[in-house]
Amino acid sequence: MYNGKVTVQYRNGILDPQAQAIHRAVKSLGYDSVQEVEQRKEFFLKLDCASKDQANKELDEICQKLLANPAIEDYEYTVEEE
Amino acid sequence: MYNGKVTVQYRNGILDPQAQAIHRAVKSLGYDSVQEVEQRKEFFLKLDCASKDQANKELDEICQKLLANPAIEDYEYTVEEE
Amino acid sequence: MDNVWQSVGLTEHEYNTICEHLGRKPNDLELNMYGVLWSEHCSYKHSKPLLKHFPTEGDKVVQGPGENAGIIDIGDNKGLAFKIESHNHPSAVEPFQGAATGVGGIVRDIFSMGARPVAILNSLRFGDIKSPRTQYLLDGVVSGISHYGNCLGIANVGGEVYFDESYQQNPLVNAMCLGLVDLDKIKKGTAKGPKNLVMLVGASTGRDGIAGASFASADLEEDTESSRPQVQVGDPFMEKLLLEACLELIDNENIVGVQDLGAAGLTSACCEMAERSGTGMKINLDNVHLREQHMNATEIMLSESQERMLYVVKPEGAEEVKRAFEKWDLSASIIGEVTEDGIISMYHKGRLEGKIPAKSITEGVPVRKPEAKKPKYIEEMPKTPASLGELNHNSMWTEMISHPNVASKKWVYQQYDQHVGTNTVLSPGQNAGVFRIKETNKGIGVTTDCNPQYPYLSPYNGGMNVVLEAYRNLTATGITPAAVTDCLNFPNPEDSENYWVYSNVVKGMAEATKVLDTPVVGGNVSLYNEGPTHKILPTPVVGMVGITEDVEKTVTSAFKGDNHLIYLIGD
Amino acid sequence: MNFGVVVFPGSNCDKDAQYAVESLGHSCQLIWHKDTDLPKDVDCIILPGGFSYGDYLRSGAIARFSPIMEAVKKFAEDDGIVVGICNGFQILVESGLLPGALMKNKSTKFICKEQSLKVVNNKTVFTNQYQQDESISLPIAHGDGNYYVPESKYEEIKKNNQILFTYNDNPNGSSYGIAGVKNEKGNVMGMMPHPERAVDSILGGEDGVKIFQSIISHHQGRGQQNG
Ligand SMILES: Nc1ncnc2c1ncn2[C@@H]1O[C@H](COP(=O)(O)OP(=O)(O)O)[C@@H](O)[C@H]1O
Repeated sequence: MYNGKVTVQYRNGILDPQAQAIHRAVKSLGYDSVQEVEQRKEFFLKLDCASKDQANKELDEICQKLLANPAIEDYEYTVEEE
Repeated sequence: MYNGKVTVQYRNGILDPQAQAIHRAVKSLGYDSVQEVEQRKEFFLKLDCASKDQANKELDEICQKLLANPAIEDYEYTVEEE
Repeated sequence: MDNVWQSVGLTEHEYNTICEHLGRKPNDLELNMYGVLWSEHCSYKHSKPLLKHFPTEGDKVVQGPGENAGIIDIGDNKGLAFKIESHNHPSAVEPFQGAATGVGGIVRDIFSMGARPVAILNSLRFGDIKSPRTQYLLDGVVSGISHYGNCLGIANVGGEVYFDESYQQNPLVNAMCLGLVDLDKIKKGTAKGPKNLVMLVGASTGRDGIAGASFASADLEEDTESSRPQVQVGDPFMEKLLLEACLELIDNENIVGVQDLGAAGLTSACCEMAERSGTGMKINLDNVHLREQHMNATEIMLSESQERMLYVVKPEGAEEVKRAFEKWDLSASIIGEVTEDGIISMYHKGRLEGKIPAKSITEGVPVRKPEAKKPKYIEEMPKTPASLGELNHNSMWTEMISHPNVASKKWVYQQYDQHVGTNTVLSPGQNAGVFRIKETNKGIGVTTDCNPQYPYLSPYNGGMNVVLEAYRNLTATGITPAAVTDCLNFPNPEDSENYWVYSNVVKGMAEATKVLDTPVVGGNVSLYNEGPTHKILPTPVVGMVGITEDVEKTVTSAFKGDNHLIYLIGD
Repeated sequence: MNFGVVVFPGSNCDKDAQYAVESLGHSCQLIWHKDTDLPKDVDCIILPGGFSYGDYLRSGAIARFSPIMEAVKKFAEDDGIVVGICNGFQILVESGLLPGALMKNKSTKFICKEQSLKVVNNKTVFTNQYQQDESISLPIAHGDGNYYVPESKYEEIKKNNQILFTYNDNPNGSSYGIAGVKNEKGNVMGMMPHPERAVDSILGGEDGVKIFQSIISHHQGRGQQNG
């Protein structure tokens, strides 16, 4: 069994409306110290693959096809044997 | 300046319909090897605080008040000096 | 907790009654089932005698109180199913999910009757608008309603938002849903015919909301983190699939009965269905599709996981029904069968875990009739109004129209899809919501109303007034009022002053609905709405529906042009 | 003319789209997302509004893998007319049939209101019944309607006249106020506003009718050319 971890975040230069809204909310709560807010998504997948290479390959495909939208997002992933 | 990193995830046993939907989608794409899907959010905040303690304190408050929903989510955070 | 009965929120007398019914002491599973079913939320033990005052019959009434929703006949073989329900305590703990699952619950009530949901409304009460807690609750509640209702694709056609200190610790979230059904296709929550199969459909069962009904039947305490049920997370997508699948099965003759799973989950669905038909059920809990491992019988029977329905199906049609759900990617598990013995027996891992007569659980509850005492504040109220002194009309005017209770609520309803379904003729912002019925000229009008000041100041007259206001809202748009559903939100009824107010408000509402010939065909009771220091004003929300034969003739409230005359009508 | 509306799990404007084209006198069939072939005789496919797959992960991200989408892509390659409304637009950008991406509204809130729009290009399959630069009003109802294109792409779609509608006062933060676009070839279009909700005066407006009439008129013209 392999544990895959994927992180997906907006590409540089794309304004993330949700992160901006959080930043505004943090400020309105009085935390003026906060200069920047970013967020990203993490996915954890358990893969029952024959080899680590296979798990890497499948995970990369899943990221490309589904988990990230290449028009606006970048992704990274790691695979570890359980 | 301090870099705060927060991770927020659903508590154990709480239904995560989104993770379920992603899991089903992955399967329907033919990736039968995938046994489990979980997701969580990460936030990155830059805090302009006088001390690390102060940054820790503010970040903890922000997590409780805003970033995490204590009724259904757990959070963790770390603070590093930049 | 010193006594077993207290641990599940019952009195010693109630516990003894249970022992009599069973002829023995209940085991843990049974006691917990009684605890939720005999909670106020499920049993109406404080309210039954009062609800008898309401008129429930009329020419148009097809289904009165007692089923998942009331139904009136609107002509052309069509019925209008509608009901209002509260989700107050869950929304106080987790506003987004609490409000969202409130919408989910009321919508299931409607489509479980075989009706296609076409409109929703919501009636909301919060404390001081300036307090951060109110803003947090308000934002969460509105987002939750928006999230769930929009995803289902049911148009929001109206509602209310009202602010008053008394709701500071205990906000109110009431949701109403209306649906259309062919009169010959109404489904009911019955479990007729021994050997018929019991099928659980929809979401898997987790440990969500265990004991939620008891939680709704106690005062909100300051910090009840540990005693709080696990918050239920709603999945509107799952509900949408369930809705479509259920309506696709409307003509299937193998379906005997349908019931949604709400408060007290499988426990109340099994008992109510069996009780209505004088039957029992043999349930095998091993067949319930679970989300979490190692759940015991009590947890499975009490879980309030959302987006689930219970079907009773003829054995020969079971496969076909299952396939219909599978088309929509829904799980359907056969979890038992109907029996003749009138007993709900539950098996888990090959063991008989509990046995309860279906009747005792819904009918056996001893009615509570607390003492009623006229409140001191009413006794002490001055008989003549205080003098207002010199009035500055300009500032009075500005103050009034900028008061949060009077100002536009567009910032709320703009977050709700008001037009999906392409039927909405009058959308939020008008006196009442109106939607057309395609293929006819007819329209349905609906409003929810309650200005709690009136029932507070004069319970009987105020109760009448709430009904009258709803009536005026409908007539002002050109709709003929037809029937009512109500949500009685009150504080703890065991307090004799509260109970006096509660009973007088209900009597006033009953009188008004009788005189106006708008029978009450369904509703919901939510008592114990108070926090450590604040209790809510009496808030009997009225949801009134009506009909117009020509929807083109409905009118909006805006001034339409220069030189038009303005009339003031009435006393 | 024959329309087909795809029903995804979670679609909720499918019947509205059907009702709209039928009320204009044309036939329309609903197409189940698990089908692999389109009905033989359809002339225009509509991907309707709603919350396909609950909008989980990203709006449209899961629906684009529905079995029927292969056939829809093929239909588009063969010059078939494809319209995505709201969630349908999101599905089209996720499947790469249209440029750009749709993100959460700038306010992060769902917005339902009447919205004033400008017809930026009236020489298309979808807009030929409008006047150039005409101001029209259509309902919007979306949480993820914030259209994103990077500047370089914007220059490209602008040069190709692919922008069909822009918002008169940008309600959701969309790049360059874009409310609707078509593909380069001109047979696939997506828009966030709901024309199918604006075909009946009793519901408040009829400005959506011309979109359907444009498609119909184009189709009839094409029929005449062919034969
Ligand atoms: N929570 C809400 N959801 C939907 N519509 C609402 C809501 N609150 C208020 N509205 C709408 O705003 C309008 C004004 O509400 P309200 O001030 O309660 O009116 P009135 O007291 O005249 O009935 C009504 O059309 C009502 O339907």
